[in-house]
Amino acid sequence: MIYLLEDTINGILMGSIYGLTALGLTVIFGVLKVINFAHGSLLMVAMYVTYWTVQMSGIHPYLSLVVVVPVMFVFGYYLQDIVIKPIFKAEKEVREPITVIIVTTGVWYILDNLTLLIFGPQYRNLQDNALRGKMFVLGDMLISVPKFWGFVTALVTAGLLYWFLQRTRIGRAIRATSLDREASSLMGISPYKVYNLAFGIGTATAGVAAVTLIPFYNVFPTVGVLFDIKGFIIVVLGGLGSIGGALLGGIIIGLIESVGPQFMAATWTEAIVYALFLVFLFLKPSGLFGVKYDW
Amino acid sequence: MSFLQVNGIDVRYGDVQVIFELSLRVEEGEVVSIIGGNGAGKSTLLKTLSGLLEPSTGEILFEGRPIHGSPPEVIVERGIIHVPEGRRLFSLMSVRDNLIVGAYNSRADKAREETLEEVYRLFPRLRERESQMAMTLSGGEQQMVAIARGLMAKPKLLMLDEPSLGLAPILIKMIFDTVRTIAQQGTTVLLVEQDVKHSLGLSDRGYVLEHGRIVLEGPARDLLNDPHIKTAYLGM
Amino acid sequence: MTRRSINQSACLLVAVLALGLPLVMRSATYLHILILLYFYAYLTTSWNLVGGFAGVLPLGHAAFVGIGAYTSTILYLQYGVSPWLGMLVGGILATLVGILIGLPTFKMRGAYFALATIAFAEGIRVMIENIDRLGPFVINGPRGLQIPPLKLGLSNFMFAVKEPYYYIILIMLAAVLLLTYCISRSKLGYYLNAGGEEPEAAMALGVNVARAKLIAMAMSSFLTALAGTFYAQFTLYIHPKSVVSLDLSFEIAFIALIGGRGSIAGPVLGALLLRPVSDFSRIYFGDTVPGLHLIIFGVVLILVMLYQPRGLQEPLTRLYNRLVDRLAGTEGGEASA
Amino acid sequence: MIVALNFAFGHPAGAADKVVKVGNIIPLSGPSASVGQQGKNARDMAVEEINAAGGIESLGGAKIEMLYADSESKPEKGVAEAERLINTEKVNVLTGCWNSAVTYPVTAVAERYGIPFIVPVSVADKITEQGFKNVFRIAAKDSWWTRDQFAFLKDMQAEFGGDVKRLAFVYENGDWGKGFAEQWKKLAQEGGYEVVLDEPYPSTATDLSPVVQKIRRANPDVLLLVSNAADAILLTNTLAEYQVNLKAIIGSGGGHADPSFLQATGENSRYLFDIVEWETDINKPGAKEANEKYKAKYGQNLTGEAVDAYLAMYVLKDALERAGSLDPGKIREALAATRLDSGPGMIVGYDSVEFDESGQNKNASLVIVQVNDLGSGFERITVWPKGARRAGYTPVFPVPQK
Amino acid sequence: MNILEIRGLHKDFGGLRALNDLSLTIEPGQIFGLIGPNGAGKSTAFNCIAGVYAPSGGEIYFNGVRINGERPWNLCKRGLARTFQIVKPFATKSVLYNVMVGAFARTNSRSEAERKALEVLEYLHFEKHRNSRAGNLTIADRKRLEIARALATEPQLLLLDEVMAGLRPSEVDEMVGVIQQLRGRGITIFVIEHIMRAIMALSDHVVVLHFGQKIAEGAPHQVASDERVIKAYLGDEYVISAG
Ligand SMILES: Nc1ncnc2c1ncn2[C@@H]1O[C@H](COP(=O)(O)OP(=O)(O)OP(=O)(O)O)[C@@H](O)[C@H]1O
Ligand SMILES: Nc1ncnc2c1ncn2[C@@H]1O[C@H](COP(=O)(O)OP(=O)(O)OP(=O)(O)O)[C@@H](O)[C@H]1O
Ligand SMILES: [Mg+2]
Ligand SMILES: [Mg+2]
Repeated sequence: MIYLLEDTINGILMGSIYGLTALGLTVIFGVLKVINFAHGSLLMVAMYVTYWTVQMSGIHPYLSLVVVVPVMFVFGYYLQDIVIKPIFKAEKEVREPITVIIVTTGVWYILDNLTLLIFGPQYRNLQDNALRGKMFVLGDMLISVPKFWGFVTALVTAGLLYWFLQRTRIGRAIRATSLDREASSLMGISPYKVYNLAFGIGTATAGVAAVTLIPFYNVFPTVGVLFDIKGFIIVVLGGLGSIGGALLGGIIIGLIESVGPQFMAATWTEAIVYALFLVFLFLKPSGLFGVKYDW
Repeated sequence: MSFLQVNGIDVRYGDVQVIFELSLRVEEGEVVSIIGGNGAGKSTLLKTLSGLLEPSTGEILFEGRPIHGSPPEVIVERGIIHVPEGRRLFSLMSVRDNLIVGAYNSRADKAREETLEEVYRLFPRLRERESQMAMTLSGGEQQMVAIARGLMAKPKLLMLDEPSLGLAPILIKMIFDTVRTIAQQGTTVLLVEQDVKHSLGLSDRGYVLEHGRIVLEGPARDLLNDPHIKTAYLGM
Repeated sequence: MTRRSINQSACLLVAVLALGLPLVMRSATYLHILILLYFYAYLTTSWNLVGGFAGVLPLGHAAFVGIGAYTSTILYLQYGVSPWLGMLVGGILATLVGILIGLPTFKMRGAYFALATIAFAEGIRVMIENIDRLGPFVINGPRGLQIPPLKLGLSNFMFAVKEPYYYIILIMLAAVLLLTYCISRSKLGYYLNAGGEEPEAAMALGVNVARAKLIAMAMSSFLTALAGTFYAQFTLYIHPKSVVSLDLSFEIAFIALIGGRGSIAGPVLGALLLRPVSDFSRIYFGDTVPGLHLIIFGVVLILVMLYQPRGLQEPLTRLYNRLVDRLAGTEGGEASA
Repeated sequence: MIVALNFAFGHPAGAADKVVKVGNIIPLSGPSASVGQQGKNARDMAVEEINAAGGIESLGGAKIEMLYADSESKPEKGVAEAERLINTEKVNVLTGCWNSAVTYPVTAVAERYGIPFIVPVSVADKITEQGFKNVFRIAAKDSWWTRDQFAFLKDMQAEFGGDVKRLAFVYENGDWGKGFAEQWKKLAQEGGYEVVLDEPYPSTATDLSPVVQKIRRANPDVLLLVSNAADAILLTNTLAEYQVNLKAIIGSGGGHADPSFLQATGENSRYLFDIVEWETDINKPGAKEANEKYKAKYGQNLTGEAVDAYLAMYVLKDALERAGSLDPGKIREALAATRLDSGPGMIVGYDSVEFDESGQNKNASLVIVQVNDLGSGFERITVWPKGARRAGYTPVFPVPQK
Repeated sequence: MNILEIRGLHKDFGGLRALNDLSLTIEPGQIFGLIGPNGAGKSTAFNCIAGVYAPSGGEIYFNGVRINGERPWNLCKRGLARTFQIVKPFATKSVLYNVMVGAFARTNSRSEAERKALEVLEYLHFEKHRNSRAGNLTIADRKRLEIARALATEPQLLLLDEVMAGLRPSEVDEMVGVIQQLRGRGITIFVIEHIMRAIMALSDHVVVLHFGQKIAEGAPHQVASDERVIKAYLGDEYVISAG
């Protein structure tokens, strides 16, 4: 019983971090209507940025948010501006330009391999950071401190993002653009700037996710791929474009991964995740929080 | 120099030219109608004025300064607001949010709350529906939101593309009454309509567009009595 | 010369070139590269039946390659069934799976469908990796299956040299291209296009959209599985990470999009560009600067999409038509097919 | 178009009587890029040395020319590259491929063309058990690795006491891990151990705490691991976080031997045992120098994988000298008759390289190291076999409880 | 026998009752008009008949056969065709291609389908557009395309949802002529329209919907002078100008 509780807690904590890694994916899909296949690679880049920031300055990992978030925002902003925008310009009428999938995959290959070129294939992590290896001891239960802070960060980030999109002027402009690109430009909104912005925000949330991961995780050039497929499943489970859905989807996956192995081999939980994903899709094709007509 | 001055523009979609050497002008405070059969290029003209399309030749001056080649958002800042054909509401946003987005440009944003009050006074129905999702409104209500959203932008020049399309007769009348009210409050209006009787009825001047060219222009009253208009557009 | 005869002679020319190539080009390396090029063109053409005509984006076709490869290989290794027969069995099995997966997923649109197919294929990969035996069948989990190259010959689908493989895949490719051409001009082709673009309108016009898509999916998965057997016999080793990999699924879709999806020539054009880029950049840079060839591949993907979002097929078709016009000495005429 | 390509890319295979072309297929990008790079570095160092020392004398001082190809850890890429290296580049010898899944199909290609194929490391037993004539493996095969792990366990109990009964097997769910686990199960039964956990996990896992929880709750005495680098690091750190008390953790090389492993785990890897082919502190003439040279060149210590690659080049040189010909058949014959017991390559723990019928290096042996900090940071200290143990070091076994 | 008979049709969307106890009968060869304010439920009625929505209650008979819940493509095969108020062309394809999709409902042969499609286009004076990309047509032309596609399926009953919106009066008159000709060919027509000019000229019988309920029914002029219809739909001004 206590085991189950312990695993459940770990599943929720880790799952919310998964949700956080997928948050950017869902935001970008919500606005641009495209799946950003480079999201994992952006997470990887963010992890390198975090790693080097903390490594060189020796600050508390979470303080690096001050650097990582703006850096990643700018990176995402210009990535969209330079590489993806031309496609939207070329395919004005298409609502979900599939070609973007290819372009983002191209970006994925380039980023991963550039990183390999620059930093080599080594695995790195921050040995002496304030959170490494810390555990809350609750009776017989052990709960990871860095994961707990990741959980808190995920909730706060999702909350801020939701507030931003629902309540602010720019947030409304972003939502409007996501619904009708042309009409929003007639409101004086520059859709391409909004896309840049949304991409920047999505990338910045990958930055936040990187900061939560760094205290207990490794960095290496192909680390993004590990989170990529997971991210896809999470956003579909939760409903593409839904912020709460991403968190919930992440937590579901986290729970399966954490509780599942107590009943079967860990490798089978992967299969369970896929099976559950398909079952979910059949039952509710628009995801838990997805809006049916917003395809 | 007119308020809006269009000098000899050509507009094309890829290889297909749709507007040929078109010139027109709109004076401040006027209501000008553009009439023409379907496919004549009316919507294309409005899209060009609002920056969604770019003329291949010719120039468009607003308050004496060129706007052709500027993107829509810049033109909106200048004060030209286009209410497009087919309403184009933000379907999954509330009526209120639709209206607020209408006031996105910096001039309008400052006076957002007051404008919202004014618009609600003009369309009391919308205040009742303020938190309803735009896509669940009926056609007439959607058209109201579209016009109201245009007003939220504090237009100097309001361009309406077929506001009566697909509306019940009783609503058509209501929409034109509203346009009249807007014009009386001093907003310049450029109106594209199939319903010639109504639109010319409230306009000062009109242009007739056929196959991408202006074939007739003049005071609205004269046009209403023109024999060509009578047969082709009024069905008499 | 009439347009028709020009087209016919162009086809003939291509056919002669393709058939005669191995006689001129004796290098096994290039033959190998070419065989894989045809293999990908074949896969992509099969994919195109769903991904192109039906207007959805399946990203999990490697699952069918895997089903084909594993079925015929297991049957051959354990029961001595000729791979040719195994190929058919694999095809049928894949068809069933294709229909099974198509039934629910075709209700989805856009990104959901794409991601659902990814999950489905990954699910199959995880299964294969985790299962050592399934009932009487030895799958060998993550270790893959090796076919000992002992009994060479046509009936065993195994040859010491590459030429037979070349001609087999060439014939398969030609057949699937012809099939696609016929379908694109048939009622089914029209129904698929219509259903892909505006399902509601299509239904009102008498199109049973789901059924049309299912038929396409059945054909596509069947044809794809055949290529799986070909691959197994060609490399004599299959492994879940090579025949059911996401990379393979992606590459198929990329070739289609780069070439121009929904068109008949698109998959071949896409393979003609992407395969050499991938192979030669790896050959020339893979050893000196690790990862550079993948960077090059990524850059090519991006550039093609930026400059030809509808794929290479569009400008090339235009060019070809102009050429034909020039030769035929007429102007204008019909355009799109 | 193909003709044009042929013209542009096809190097005319000139009469290369002055060079020996060696094709090397290794993972230079993708998830195993780290090991691939080590293999490349070590090969390059050996070949530089050989060429600088006058090349292959019996071939009139012919130089060795290295051709590398990236497999990206993908079987189909490996096969395509093998085809190219053999047919177009006309290599005389092939080496590679580290990933067993790539090595398998490539052995078939080499066999088909009769090109000698030296496999420095790829541990799956099966590679040399296909009845092929052209495959020569330098490293030990997995049944030897596991055998030695169990022998080590027994010796340690004999030497230091500490009653080991309960074993846990945790391994990556691939070719490699499964191969080891199968052998372990047999050995555990023979040795009368109780297996309390037999857990494969996906190498791509992003959270290994569920697996660690399982280990913790199974409460084994000794944990045996097969891991790639990312998961080895993650597992080691997570085991420490959850304060799992074990008498010993024994790795199987690979991820645990990765040069970044010690840096990325630090204190958490203290007392970890790992089985490897070679260690820097080995008591063999030339080993220290070779390592220093390597470290100066590439900034890392030599690893078992790297040394096998390094040795492979000297095995090749030796065979070439004896073959005195570039004919693959002759080279194969020479390789089969190898009895290399001296020279710069022989920095390994055993006395000579000799291949058995199947092409397996029969003398390949393994050592077991323990990670500890003796004052100059964490390092890997050879502890087994006892004869090879670093002078003055007493292994910590069983590991003190936390 | 009636070609279409609806008895007590209901349709609910969540809490919203879009159709409330609607009954009507259409005889073969009739042109039957359906009018009502925006949001009255007219398109919903069409969608129920054409099998897009399953009715929440009531019965629909087509040629005496109950067709509740029958799928759209089967209804099409039975001879029921419809157009969409919000047009849905196959935008990337040519006009001819669009119409051929409809024609395939009655044939498996491509040449036969092409022949029939061209015939329909000619009939609608639309053949000059046959190679245009459907996505580039103006709204009015797209509505014409909707009719062409529907006609190509050789229907007995044709449901037209606001096909004249956006046409100028002379074009409306032209379209009225076309529709009358269709009736001449034996096709029964059920039409939704806001343009009273067309409704008055075309319909034999008109039903007026308001909030999903039938508020009036009868001959066009009879309906147009109905107090409730004027109040809910036409507005006071209409009476004057219609006079
Ligand atoms: N996106 C487009 N691409 C190509 N041609 C177009 C496009 N949009 C419109 N056209 C063509 O341009 C011409 C003018 O269209 P426009 O929409 O401006 O007409 P309109 O006068 O507004 O007609 P309507 O009354 O039907 O709205 C038409 O012939 C139409 O086919
Ligand atoms: N799919 C749906 N989900 C929810 N509500 C719907 C749906 N379809 C229609 N409605 C609602 O049902 C009511 C009737 O809509 P309908 O489209 O039938 O009106 P209509 O009479 O055709 O109006 P118009 O003349 O504007 O086309 C409206 O209030 C509409 O918002
Ligand atoms: Mg228009
Ligand atoms: Mg309607």
